[in-house]
Amino acid sequence: MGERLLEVKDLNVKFATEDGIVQAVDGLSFELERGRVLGIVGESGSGKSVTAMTLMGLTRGINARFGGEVLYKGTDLLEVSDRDMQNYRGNELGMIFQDPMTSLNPVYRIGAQIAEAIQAHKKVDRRGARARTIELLHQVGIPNPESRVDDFPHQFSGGMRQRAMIAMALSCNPSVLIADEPTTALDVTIQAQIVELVSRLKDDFNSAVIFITHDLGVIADIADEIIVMYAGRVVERGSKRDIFYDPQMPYTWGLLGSIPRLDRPRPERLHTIKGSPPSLINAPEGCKFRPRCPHAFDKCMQEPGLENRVETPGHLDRCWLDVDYKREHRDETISGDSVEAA
Amino acid sequence: MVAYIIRRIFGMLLVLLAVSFIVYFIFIVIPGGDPAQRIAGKVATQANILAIRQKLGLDRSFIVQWYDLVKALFTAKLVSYSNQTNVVGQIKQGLPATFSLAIGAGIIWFGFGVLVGTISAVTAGRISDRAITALALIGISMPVAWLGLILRFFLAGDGGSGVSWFPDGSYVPLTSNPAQWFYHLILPWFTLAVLFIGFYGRVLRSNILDTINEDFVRTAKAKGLSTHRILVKHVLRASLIPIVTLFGLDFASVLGGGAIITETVYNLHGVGWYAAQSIQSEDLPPLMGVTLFGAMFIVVFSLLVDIAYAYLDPRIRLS
Amino acid sequence: MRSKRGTSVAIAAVVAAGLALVVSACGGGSSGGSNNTTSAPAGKTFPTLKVVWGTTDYLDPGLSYRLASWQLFQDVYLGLVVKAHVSCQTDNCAKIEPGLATTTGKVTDGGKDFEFTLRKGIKYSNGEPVKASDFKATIIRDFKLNSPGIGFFSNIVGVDACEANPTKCSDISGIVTDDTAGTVEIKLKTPESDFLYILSIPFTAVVPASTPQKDTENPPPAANGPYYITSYNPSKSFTIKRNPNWKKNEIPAVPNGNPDTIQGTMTDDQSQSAQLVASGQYMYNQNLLPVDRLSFYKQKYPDQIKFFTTPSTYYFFMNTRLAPFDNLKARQAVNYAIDRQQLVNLRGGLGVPTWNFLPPSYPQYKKITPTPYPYDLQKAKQLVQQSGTAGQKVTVYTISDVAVDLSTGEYLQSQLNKIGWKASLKPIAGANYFTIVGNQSTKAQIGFTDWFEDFPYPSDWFNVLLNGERITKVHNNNYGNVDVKSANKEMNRLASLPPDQALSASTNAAWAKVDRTLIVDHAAVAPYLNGILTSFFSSKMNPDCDVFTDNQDDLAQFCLK
Amino acid sequence: MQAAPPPNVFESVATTGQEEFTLDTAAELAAEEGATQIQGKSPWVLAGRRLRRNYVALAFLGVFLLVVVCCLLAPVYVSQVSHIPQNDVRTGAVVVVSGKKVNVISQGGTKIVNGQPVIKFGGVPIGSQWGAAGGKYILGADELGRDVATRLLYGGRNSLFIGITSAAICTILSVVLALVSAYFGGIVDWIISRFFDLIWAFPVVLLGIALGTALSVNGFHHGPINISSGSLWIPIGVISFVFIPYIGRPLRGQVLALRNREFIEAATAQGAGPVRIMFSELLPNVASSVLVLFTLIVANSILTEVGLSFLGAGVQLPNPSWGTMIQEGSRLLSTAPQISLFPGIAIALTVLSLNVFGDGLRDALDPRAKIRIEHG
Repeated sequence: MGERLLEVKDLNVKFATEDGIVQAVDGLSFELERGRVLGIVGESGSGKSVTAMTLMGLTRGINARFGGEVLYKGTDLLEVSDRDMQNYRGNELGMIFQDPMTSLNPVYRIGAQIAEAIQAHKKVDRRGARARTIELLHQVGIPNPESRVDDFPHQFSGGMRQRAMIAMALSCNPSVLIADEPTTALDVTIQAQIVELVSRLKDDFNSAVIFITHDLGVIADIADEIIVMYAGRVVERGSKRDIFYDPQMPYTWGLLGSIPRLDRPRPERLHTIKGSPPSLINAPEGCKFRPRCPHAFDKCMQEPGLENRVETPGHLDRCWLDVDYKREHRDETISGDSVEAA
Repeated sequence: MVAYIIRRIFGMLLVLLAVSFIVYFIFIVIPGGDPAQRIAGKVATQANILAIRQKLGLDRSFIVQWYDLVKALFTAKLVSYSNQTNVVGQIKQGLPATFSLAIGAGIIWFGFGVLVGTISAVTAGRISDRAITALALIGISMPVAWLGLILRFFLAGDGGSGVSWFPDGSYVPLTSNPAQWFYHLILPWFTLAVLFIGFYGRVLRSNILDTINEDFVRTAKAKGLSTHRILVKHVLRASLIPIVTLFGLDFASVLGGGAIITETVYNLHGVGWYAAQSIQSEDLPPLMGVTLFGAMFIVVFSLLVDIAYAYLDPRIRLS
Repeated sequence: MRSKRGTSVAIAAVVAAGLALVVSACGGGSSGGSNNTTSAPAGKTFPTLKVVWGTTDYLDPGLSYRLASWQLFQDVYLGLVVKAHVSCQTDNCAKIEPGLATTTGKVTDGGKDFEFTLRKGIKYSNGEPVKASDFKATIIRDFKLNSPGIGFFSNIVGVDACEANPTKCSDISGIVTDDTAGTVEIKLKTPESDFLYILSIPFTAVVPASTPQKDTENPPPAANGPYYITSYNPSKSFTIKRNPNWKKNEIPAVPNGNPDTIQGTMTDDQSQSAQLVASGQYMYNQNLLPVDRLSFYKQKYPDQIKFFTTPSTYYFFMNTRLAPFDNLKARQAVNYAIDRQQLVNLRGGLGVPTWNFLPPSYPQYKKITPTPYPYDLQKAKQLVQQSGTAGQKVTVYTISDVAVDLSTGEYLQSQLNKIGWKASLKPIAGANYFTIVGNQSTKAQIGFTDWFEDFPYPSDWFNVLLNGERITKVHNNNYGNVDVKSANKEMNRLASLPPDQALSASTNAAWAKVDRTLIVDHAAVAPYLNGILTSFFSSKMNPDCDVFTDNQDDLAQFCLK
Repeated sequence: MQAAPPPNVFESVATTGQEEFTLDTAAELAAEEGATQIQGKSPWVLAGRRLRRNYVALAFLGVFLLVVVCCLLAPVYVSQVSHIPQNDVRTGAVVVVSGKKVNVISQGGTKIVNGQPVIKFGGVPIGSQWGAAGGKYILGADELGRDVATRLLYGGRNSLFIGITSAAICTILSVVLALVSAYFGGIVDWIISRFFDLIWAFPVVLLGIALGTALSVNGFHHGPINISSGSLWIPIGVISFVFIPYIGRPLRGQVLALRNREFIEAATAQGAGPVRIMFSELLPNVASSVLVLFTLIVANSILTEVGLSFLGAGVQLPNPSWGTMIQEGSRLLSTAPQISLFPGIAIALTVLSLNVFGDGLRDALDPRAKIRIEHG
């Protein structure tokens, strides 16, 4: 177990909007040690991006309310003033964003934007920062970085831009790298390269990674531990092995069912979860997934707690169904609806 | 890039020729403005009116007259009908006043415009934003002529209000007395700049508010840059680009003697004032000269603005 | 000469005041130079006189027809005879005095032959001597320049060829000069009462024969007077210095002058020029004071402002060839419909109401009593009804860029509407106004006009403005096309008298009768006021030195406190 | 927001053994779900809702309408209150001000005392009476004794009429030009764009004055158009001509962007002619920009009319306009400031309310502020 970098205890985030109070994150807790990768999975609106942004202190505003603690190397980032937060951002916590096309300033050269980050935290002169930038670009696999460093963003392809973003995020070798759906906007072949790059750099920079995505397949091999979020809550948490081979939450089965698998017979149609994510303002009663859960029954009217209901201690879920019933019925969802028409 | 510029210059010459044609056409419409009669003076006989008309070449065809006029203008030999003074010479005499007014006012309205726009954007929604927006709107709604008169009445000379912090219009050459030059131009600068400060402020404010929501600003924050640095290096840089184009064109029109009313109200004997004079007496040559002078600035600056735009925003290729 | 006074602050005026230089003959002109002239006491010289001046058309004596230039020329360009530089506010207006010539001329052949002999040793500012042939060269130069003044030479023998083709003019047989003897002889076709005056205006001021025959302004031609113009920047500034070749008291009628140099800055903005003098930067303001600030300035600088009535008449012309003003009753109605005191108020009080056409300062002026057309709207309305022209359309012409003249036009239009006509206003830019109104094809019915004398003799008024035989198709000065046969005959008779009869008591009475008949019997025009000018001095100047000859101050005689 | 659906709705579908999941079942499914049907709100309705909430914009719209109504009621004001027609010169008139007889124009006078004129300064019009003179000269008199308040209202009629009409004509002209040039493209687009550049290259005020002065001498008599020299249509023609590029260029840009969108190709595929496409397809999409640009151009053309009249190239005297009144009053600023002050205030108020309302309209119609005003 590496040094404990980040400890989030019962984090919840509320936003006051015209239509009412939105409970974006409700009681999220997890720990992150150096060298480990934490995957956070969930549909859009599940609060995963809000979590990432809150860690970086980017969701602060007059209409935001925060609860719980975010201990980073002992200090609670929620209490840190915005001015001091600037020393953490980029230096201690690096972040990559979803859409590389718009995340870089179009009128600045790539090298300048990366060097800017370096000079913001390190006492380095321009020439030193430029050398470091070229080295970083080389590390993230950008061909002949000496000349490409002076290109503008629109001269880079999508994948290359994401690599530049990664270089920027890691430029001050932060302890924690937060990747907010870094692959969603890229096509599949590039996605794999980016994931592989993140994992390799994690080891090179000896940092921890929080990898946020809505696609379980992306973090199948990189993540050590996975959290599944739904409607702002953690509905299942466990090691990669637990989630992939012993999922306890019908929602997780749905997610697993929607991944095209090579190691299984090709289903006629991938499983789709009916309906759409619930509103965070007047959320459904009891288990938030109840309206869309095929196995819902009357007990689901009260919200189940996040508890360890299976043999392996670290594996928690939030579902009343009997564990055996679950192990028996989950395959029809996970392996797709080839068996009978939906 | 060079090919582009050459093509644009060719376009410019075309526009200038067309402008000179239109000015000439407008003034053929005036009846009774026959300059020959006016020059002939009180006891002119029919004979010498014809002689003058010949001397000025007014009896030849429309096209030939226009061609002569434009050729004379470009060879700086064009002479005004009413008082035989050289048009290009008079325009040159007006340059110091017009340039001082334009450059001074330009600096003020660009500077304050950016300042006002940034403040009201950064403090969006709060009192300062509302106050600045209100002032900006009032600034835009002021008729320049009236504003000039009121300022001159309340603040200048012994306009009657007893208060005389500023001199009562007129231009003092920079070379002869820089302090007086500055002192005499404060009011005209302000009068001219008020309209633009308000306008630029509001355009910049809406640009900044758009840019602040862009993703790359969030990236900049995530990099741990200070808010000040983000505002200046990223937000302002991106949102100032449209302002540059606006400024280019407005500054060109004022430099070309466009601030006719300000120059007339404050009696700055600049190019604009000279234009107003020549229009009053329906004197075609000076008007042709001043209009082309103004149009030249506008077309040249619109080219400069396009080049600046391409330089500022690398995404734009000069086709 | 028409006036185009400096206008309001809002629209910088087109051109400065166009007042004529007055040359009046009081008493016999033939005797040798009488020496009761009171030029300014010597020993009052001072280095620089800084003046604020109205802009002008030209600074070439052969071309300019504006007061702003003529007021400078009086101390720079001298003719054979000159106007005495004496104050003439009472009735003995400025007299004709010998200038370059030794006398005011030997008049023979019944007033048709004038002979002058030049003074010896007079030099121009460029060193050339003044020769007799320079006079003839000057007149020919005027023709070559197409000068507005060539109309004055129409009575000289042998001038027809030049009038027909001015630019090709080479010789005038009526003028004979002899350089060795220094004599100039001028033969006239008919006797002319005002010819001596014509010889004293800038058009006939002698310039060197070598002066280029085109508009020479920077610098203007060499001068033979006490001063010469060293530089001129059109509509901006001018500098005048003492003429190095001027010998003291060489010409008694012309003062040697107090200031060594005269620095002039030119602007038409009345309030700005008043400002410059009030603040002491400049010492004399030639522009009018802004009308609305008059009481302010009078009360703040009581002893620095002087007012002078001028020989000028503001009147409305009425086109007697067009309805409704071909009808006498209609013209009388207009005279009743205008309140002359209100028209004076429009000018801030700078005017004296009048019902005569001739200005009061003339010996030929006799106030028409009882007042012919007292202000009476009811009577005016009756007359319009009786004239049978009620309801007709009438267009009032006025000058658009001189604020006071514009308001006067609006006043007349409103009054004509009140008494029964459908009046509309047609404002035209000052530069073109008199050309357009003077063109018969415009068919102008009624409109604003004013007249400042070229010289103080009734012929410059009646023969030019109200004589039926002088109506022309283009550039007509008789806007009303007034054509009263009896009056025409009388005017022509009185205008062609030899100089000695020109000012006799009987001639003066005859001119006064012409004035009366045209106004009372024919209501040919509707005169309403004589103009008043202001002279504003800075605190450093001593206003008592100011010599206001007929309608201008003599810069040479200014002096410090 | 979705109401919570009844439990086990999926089972009911699965068990009824229907073969195919077709569109009808989806609608039926939705109906059963009881989700409230989302009524389609047109952008205009949405804009209307946003505008209604913007009280400031509505308040200033009210101010503008108030000014327009007051100016339209000018004749009523004359008959009921001031009893002084707009061009009625009353230099000699006397008015009873709270009991005392007062000259409308202070009487001057000149006496000649031994050759020197002694002048009693006159010609100063009375200031604002605010009702002390019983409805007469509420805002004071001008140099010819005319009632400033009456002329302010009549002048307003002229200035507003010129401003609004010229803005309307200019908008119509430039919309047509923008549509034609963007739709047809090619040589048509080139010509119209060069036309825009040409007018754009002209110094606006100079062109306005030149045209205004040229036409004001004898009017415009060419072909069918026969405008007398004093009519308001000359400044209207001048101002609408001068502002065409201000609307034409941004609009052309927007229409170009829409030009090759799918729904246009679809319309052409259905055999729609160019006119139908331009006016029923393209125009509605830029209608919001047109409306916003219109309000801003009205404000600008009123200011330009004032400028032109100030320099004598707009409304011809004696008819009043806010511009001519400012110019007339400028000479008497120290003794009778009311002549220039009140028209100035009226203009500033009108143009301010137009600008604020235009702002509110733009925020309501186009919250993402797509329109860039290219040239101030």
